[in-house]
Amino acid sequence: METLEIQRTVKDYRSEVKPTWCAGCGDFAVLNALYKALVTLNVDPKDVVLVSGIGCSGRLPEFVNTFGLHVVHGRALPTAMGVKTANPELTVIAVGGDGDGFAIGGGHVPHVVRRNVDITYIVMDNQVYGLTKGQPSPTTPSGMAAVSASTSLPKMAPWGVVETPLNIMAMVLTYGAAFAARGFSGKPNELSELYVKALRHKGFSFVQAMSPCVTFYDTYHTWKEVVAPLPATHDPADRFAAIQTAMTEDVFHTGVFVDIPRPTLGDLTDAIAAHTRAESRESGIRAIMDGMM
Amino acid sequence: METLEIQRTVKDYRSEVKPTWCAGCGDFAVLNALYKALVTLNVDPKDVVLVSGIGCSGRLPEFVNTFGLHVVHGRALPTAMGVKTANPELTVIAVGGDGDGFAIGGGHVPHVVRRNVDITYIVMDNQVYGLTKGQPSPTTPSGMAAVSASTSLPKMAPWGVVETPLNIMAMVLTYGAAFAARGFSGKPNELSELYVKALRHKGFSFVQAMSPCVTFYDTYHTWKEVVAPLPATHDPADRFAAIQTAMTEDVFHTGVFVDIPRPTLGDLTDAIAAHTRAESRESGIRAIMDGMM
Amino acid sequence: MRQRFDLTIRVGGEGGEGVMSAGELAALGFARMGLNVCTFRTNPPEIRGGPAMFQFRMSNGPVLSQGDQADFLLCFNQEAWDLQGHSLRPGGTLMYDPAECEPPRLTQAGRVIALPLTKIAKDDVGAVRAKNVVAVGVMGAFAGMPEDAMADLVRQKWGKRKAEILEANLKALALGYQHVRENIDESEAISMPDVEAHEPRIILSGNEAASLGGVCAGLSCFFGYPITPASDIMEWLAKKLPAFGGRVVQTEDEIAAITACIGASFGGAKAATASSGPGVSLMVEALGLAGMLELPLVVFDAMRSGPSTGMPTKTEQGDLNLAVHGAHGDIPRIVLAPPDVEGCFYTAVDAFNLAEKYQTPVIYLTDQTLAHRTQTIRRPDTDALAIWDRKRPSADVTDAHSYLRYELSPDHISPMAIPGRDNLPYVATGLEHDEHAHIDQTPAGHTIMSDKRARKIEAAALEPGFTETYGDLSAEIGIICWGSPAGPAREAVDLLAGSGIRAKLLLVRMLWPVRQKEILEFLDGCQVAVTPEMNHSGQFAQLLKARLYGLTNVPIVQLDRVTGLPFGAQEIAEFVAELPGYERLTGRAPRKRARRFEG
Amino acid sequence: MRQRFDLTIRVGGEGGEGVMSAGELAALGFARMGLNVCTFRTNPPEIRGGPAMFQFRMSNGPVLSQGDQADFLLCFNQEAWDLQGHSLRPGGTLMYDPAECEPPRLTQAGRVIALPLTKIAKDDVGAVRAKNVVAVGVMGAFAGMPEDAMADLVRQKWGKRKAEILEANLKALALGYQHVRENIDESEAISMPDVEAHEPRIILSGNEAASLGGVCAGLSCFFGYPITPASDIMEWLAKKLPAFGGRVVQTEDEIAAITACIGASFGGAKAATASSGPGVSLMVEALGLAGMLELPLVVFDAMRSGPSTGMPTKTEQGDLNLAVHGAHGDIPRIVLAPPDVEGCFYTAVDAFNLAEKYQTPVIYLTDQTLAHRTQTIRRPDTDALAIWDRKRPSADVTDAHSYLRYELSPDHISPMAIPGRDNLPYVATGLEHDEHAHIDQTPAGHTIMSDKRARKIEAAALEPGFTETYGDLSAEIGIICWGSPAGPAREAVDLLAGSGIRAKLLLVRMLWPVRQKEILEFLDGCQVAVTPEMNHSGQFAQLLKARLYGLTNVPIVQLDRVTGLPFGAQEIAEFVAELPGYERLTGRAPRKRARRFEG
Ligand SMILES: Cc1ncc(C[n+]2csc(CCOP(=O)(O)OP(=O)(O)O)c2C)c(N)n1
Ligand SMILES: Cc1ncc(C[n+]2csc(CCOP(=O)(O)OP(=O)(O)O)c2C)c(N)n1
Ligand code: SF4
Ligand code: SF4
Ligand SMILES: [Mg+2]
Ligand SMILES: [Mg+2]
Repeated sequence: METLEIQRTVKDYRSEVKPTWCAGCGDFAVLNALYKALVTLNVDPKDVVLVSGIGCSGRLPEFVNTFGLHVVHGRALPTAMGVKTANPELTVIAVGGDGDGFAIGGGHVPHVVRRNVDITYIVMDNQVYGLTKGQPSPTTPSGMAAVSASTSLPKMAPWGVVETPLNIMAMVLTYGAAFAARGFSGKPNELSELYVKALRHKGFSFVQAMSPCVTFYDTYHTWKEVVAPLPATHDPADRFAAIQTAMTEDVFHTGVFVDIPRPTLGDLTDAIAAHTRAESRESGIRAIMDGMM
Repeated sequence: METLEIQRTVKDYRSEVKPTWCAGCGDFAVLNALYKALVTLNVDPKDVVLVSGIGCSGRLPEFVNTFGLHVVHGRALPTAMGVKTANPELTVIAVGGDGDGFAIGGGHVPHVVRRNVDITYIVMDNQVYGLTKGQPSPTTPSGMAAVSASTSLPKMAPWGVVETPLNIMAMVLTYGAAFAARGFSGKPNELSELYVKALRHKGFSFVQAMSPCVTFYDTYHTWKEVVAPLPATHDPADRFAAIQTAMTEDVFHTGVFVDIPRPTLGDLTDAIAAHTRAESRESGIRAIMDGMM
Repeated sequence: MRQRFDLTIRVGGEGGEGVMSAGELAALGFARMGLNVCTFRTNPPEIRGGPAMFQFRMSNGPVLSQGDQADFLLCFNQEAWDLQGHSLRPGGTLMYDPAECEPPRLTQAGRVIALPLTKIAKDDVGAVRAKNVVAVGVMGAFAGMPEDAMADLVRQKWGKRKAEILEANLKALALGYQHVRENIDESEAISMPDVEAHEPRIILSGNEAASLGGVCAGLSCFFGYPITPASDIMEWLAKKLPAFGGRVVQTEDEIAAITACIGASFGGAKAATASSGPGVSLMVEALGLAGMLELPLVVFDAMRSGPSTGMPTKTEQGDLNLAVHGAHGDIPRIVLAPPDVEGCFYTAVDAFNLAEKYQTPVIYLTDQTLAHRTQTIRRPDTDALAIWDRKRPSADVTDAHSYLRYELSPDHISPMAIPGRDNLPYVATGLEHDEHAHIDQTPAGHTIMSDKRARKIEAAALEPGFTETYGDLSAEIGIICWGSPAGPAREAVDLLAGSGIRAKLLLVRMLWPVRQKEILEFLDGCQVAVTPEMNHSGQFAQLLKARLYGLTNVPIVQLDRVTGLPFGAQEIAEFVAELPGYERLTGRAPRKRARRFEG
Repeated sequence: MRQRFDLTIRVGGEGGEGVMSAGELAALGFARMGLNVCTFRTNPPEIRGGPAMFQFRMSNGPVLSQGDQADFLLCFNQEAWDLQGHSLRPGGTLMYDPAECEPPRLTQAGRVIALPLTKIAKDDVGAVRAKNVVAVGVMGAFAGMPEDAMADLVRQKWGKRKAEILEANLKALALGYQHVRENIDESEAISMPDVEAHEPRIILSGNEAASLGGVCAGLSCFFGYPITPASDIMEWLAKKLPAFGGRVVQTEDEIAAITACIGASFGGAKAATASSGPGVSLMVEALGLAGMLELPLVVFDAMRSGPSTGMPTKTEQGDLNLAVHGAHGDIPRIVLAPPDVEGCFYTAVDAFNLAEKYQTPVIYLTDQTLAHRTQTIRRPDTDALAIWDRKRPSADVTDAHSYLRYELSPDHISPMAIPGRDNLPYVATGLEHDEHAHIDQTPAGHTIMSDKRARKIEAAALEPGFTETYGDLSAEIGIICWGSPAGPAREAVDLLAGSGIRAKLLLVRMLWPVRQKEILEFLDGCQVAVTPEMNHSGQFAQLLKARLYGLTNVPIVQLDRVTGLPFGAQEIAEFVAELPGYERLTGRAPRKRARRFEG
């Protein structure tokens, strides 16, 4: 992943396109942290593919000078798996919103996790549907808590959100994610460091980036109050403790929840390929047809 | 749900259609346990709707003399939610396979759970795709363990299953299921009792019915060895202990993992309706149009 | 005869500057004065910022389209002038804010007025954000709208917010009026027409009209997933439906939405969902199921520019193929499309009625222009609406064994038992089935049931009231259209008549099944038919050609267009007037024209 | 001239009794002898049990269809006779197992032979399950197939299983031969033709041919979700692709499968998925994305009876509308359909080639009959295949700023950079974009790019080799068909010629874009054209009518049929011979016939 010849700078990763997000949107910090992480890794832009679905967050790849693939709503993960399958040498990063990832796209998460596809998945969690102007998302707090702090949420939930929110960190941990971490737009340096760790991790890595939507559900100030690093005693090799923390925390813990490497989909299929490889295309095809006579 | 006038028997719930399953299929026991549970509840067949997707398991509603809705693959849960929304008085039971529920349908589970829709969901888990003749499912054990015990699995996974299976009990618990239990076709009485509990529970209830596919992945004998009741000390009010058990067990525990009631979607929307109800349809429509002038 | 008053005002600015709310407010004011109003907006793809445009047209006569050119153009900033300048009619009035915009040179404007909106808002109101309300004041004053009435509107809109905000906006409004009084010659103001007593009217958007139509038709279960430009249907219903005992659930995706509708319909409710192209694409597997199960349900599709994510805030009529042909196998369905906001209401009622009568999914194709256009319409007499309900088993069927859910009846419609209500349990299945709903995989079974489903839908083509003609019916030039192009097409017929070209219009509200009979009647005597559509391949024209092959030879000339903007009347009229090969009819030589793009 | 030998054998029994494997084994044996073989099967919807049928036809000439009627019918049980009895040609040979079946009375059979399969298997082999292999022995003996050769096949099939199983099956085979030798008059046996030296051939199923075609064309990433009758494509590839460095992933659903293909194609691989109607319905949103991104990929659709779950084990051609029109907006795509097993191979190669050349999704419509039919075909000369790859940026484009991913070139095809290989990063987006791939939501931008995408696909209609004619080209009766009806249609032309009716055939392998030019040429001189299709609405006929409107007036008569079974040659010939209104051409008065269902 790293080349030693030149040291790239943020300029090398910033595209010409000016972000279209609202001023103050948490996604700016997510983006800047990503530039920084890419600088740290010094990866060649031509070897990186950023994949996203639809949402404010989904616009991110446009702002980065790497290859990008901006697909339909909710399908960033299987698309990213496809890219990685085609070329395992690439650094593949999927990004998207809480709705994109855990509403319409929620069916893909467990499967990309259990296959341990070697990609990094950054969810920009603002607990709201930003792009469609502020409906509740799978992570919006229930009752009136969020609704009364928002101008848009009352449209869909005039009497409060009746659904219980999903705990996406606990879910991803239960699915068996090999690496999972949480950061916050308000702490961009830590976020960037988490990206670096996630990208260096071989296998599926998940980063929940708490990234407020200042326009429809501005949580900057409330979240600043409730963000705290994982306790120093937390052991990222202990999945079970991580789940417990995720399910019982009354603050948003940031840091690495788990880091438990296991063989990736690529490792396992490579092993199969090594075992069965034909001498040449031609001989392989000939052998198949010989078997059909 | 219960009417006192007459006591129905299994005959009242058995339809004319003879099950088309292979002889020895675990699904027979699932079906018989369901007949029995319905007898216990003595619910009027006209007030029950069984909803299923596609799979061997999905054929179940045909064999039951209640209303039934056999929809497309993976959509039993949102369909069942629709039925319940239309008429909250109905007893709505969704049934289906591990593939139907946790592969193609996996995106719906967390959301029907977090809404706490008052339906019962029975998953007939045979750890394989039965109807399509034996490919690996989301719950098939990885490596060669399952593959070498099956004639069909080697077709898709000649060198072993490379994916890690999902722990669907732990997942449903993490989503926040108000009620979750596990039974086994080999223990039909317990299974039936679990159904009764699930059906009596107000809110979303989940029953994982371990139900072997004798044709493509015959696990009857191996599972018989590894089934054990939940320890008597297990407290169904302790979600967290339940997750721990589900994630660490080396046997299949049967019994009630959690039973933690909370308000249902119906309760909450009824409350809203009570609060906002128009005097009459006509007056309601008039009021709306008056506001548009 | 009272004099025809017809005025179009366009406002351009930056998204987030309040262009839209200024426009809406002024439009509402004019509507309250008794004028007919029709609005038109283009949103930037960005959430905040990006070029936004709001236009409203008002008249004491009917208003059928957004208006081809603006009589007044108000530019909040330079970009607005650059993008919108073209839309000002020669001789029209241009206003611009000198703080944000260079004094435009080389303009077709009849007069140019510098309007110091920013300055007034900043210096006199003390809040630059209020400049849109200053603009409302200016428009009100210009149009001779009583200041009191306008102030009432401001109070209504901001009355529930903080007192300072309301105060600031009232002040801004007053300053707008004052500016006109002090700086602009009275003779230059617009003289508003006398408006005669009129039928009771309401003003609402296309999406509101569709939702209201649903409520009136008995919609009780709605499931949806947000998407532009359909989300406001769900949001509107989320507020209104509970009052009627109805329920709205925001689902995790569109597949959940439509399968929940299937469940709800099976459960006896009138169910609907709303989406746009991407979501409707996801629904087609389940749509096929609904067709197979013969379940009533309504899918509102507020079409936006495709393919794929395309141009989410722009209009298009590109989902017709999907609506008619999406999903595997031959599936019964009905596809309707409203032509204007009033049509949005009545077509919604029709959609639920037909869904119930024919026990079939109905797809309702509206488009972004209609969805977000506000328009004044006659207040519907909702008591007079006919509301239909599905056929149920007759009371003498009490034995589940003799109950035939999919009975082969003369009209191909079968009685549907409802769980909880009818003691006739049956299992509905997407597998091929017989009259009892039992699985039947035989050649005869599948053939008979396929026939049943297809014939049922053919009968819907004979339902009255789904086509309308306009213009001189002996004309040899026909225009056939559907959806929002209907308004401009009708105005185009008038424009053509004005220049001596005889043309007639057929407006079709039911697209599938194809209204073969009425279309053939209309084409009878035509030398040529033109089909204006906002898609790239002429999706409706292609359907027509398939269904008319061998039955007529009238040339069908497609006017396909995918600019993301609604048609203008002028544009359609010009296309017709310059049709190559029809000089005998048009009296004009066709001009070769480069494509023009205006936005 | 060597004598034409053409024999059809049908075997009916209970699913799980080994009907299919008996049939497959016998068919393979005959193929090895040098005969051309074509098989046909119907599976019960149940996993185990239910009525199963296997038929194989063999000839020393070409075999174009499954055969209309059976010369030999072998019934394992009573139900088989009840269901399959009709298929025996008058005078044919009926065999039945007296242990399971009443001696049939009132039969059209020329001779009836009681065959104690159960008895032999039970008493002499000691395993009732082996009765299917006894049957294979009987068939081999009847047909004069050397016993050794047959025993080799048995060894190949069961050699890897337990020794007892192999032994039992060899014994069963021998007993089958013995039974014929001892009980059946030699003169009654079939005399096999001399088979001349022939080109090298292979025997394989349609799905195998499609998969092999993919491998030859360079397919390297496959993603799929199981579904009947497509699953075996994925299963075959799961075994074979790793040897070529390719990868197969079974995804969680079809949406994941196709979006993974999109990712893989963007990443530079040739990617494909395979499904059937329900799965393809779920894919259309992403298919639109692939069209918008201009990415090559192939979707194999093995069609089964719809709509909805329909009849999963039966055949139909009901997904054409979906393939051509599914998804919102106007989307570029190419739709191909193979006519037979050989065509399955070459059409797969074409599919990948066209996908690459036109940078577009290609949908490959096969159907259940073709998918699971095994047929002998000439062994493809894979070295001679032309394999195409997508257009890439020319070497002199080194600056990402000047690289135009969606360059407006004369052939509307643009250079595609590949991550990791080309230092030309760009962002592909489903939003409308400009040549640079930057988001562009302007009227001009959307129009220009919509044109580009549409014109690119129009050009594909001129690719050579996608239509084929047969019969007397001066005939005034035309038959136009696609997919598996091609075989019986071609035989129908011969049958018609035999009864003095001149007809010609146009076989179309590319369904979209419509091959307007060739079709018009074919229709030139026709008085009528018949379109046999296995769907209910004549989906291809409707496409033709839409595209031919105004260009020709030849009546197009639809022969639409949804029995779930393939067409027979006789059936098509009769339909044509009895066309009402064309007595001058057919010399026959049309008969009014009730629909018949056989199966
Ligand atoms: C199939 C489909 N359904 C719905 C939409 C509309 N849509 C676009 S983004 C979005 C959700 C945005 O929320 P999130 O994923 O949380 O992203 P955010 O904007 O908050 O970053 C929705 C519903 C769509 N584009 N496609
Ligand atoms: C959209 C769609 N994709 C695929 C299929 C094919 N299919 C039918 S059942 C099934 C899986 C069956 O496995 P499971 O859900 O575990 O049920 P089981 O048969 O094991 O009871 C599949 C893939 C389908 N019917 N529809
Ligand atoms: S709407 Fe919210 S999430 Fe979207 S750009 Fe604005 S602040 Fe960010
Ligand atoms: S295939 Fe397996 S799951 Fe299906 S009916 Fe047979 S035993 Fe049961
Ligand atoms: Mg969000
Ligand atoms: Mg299963």
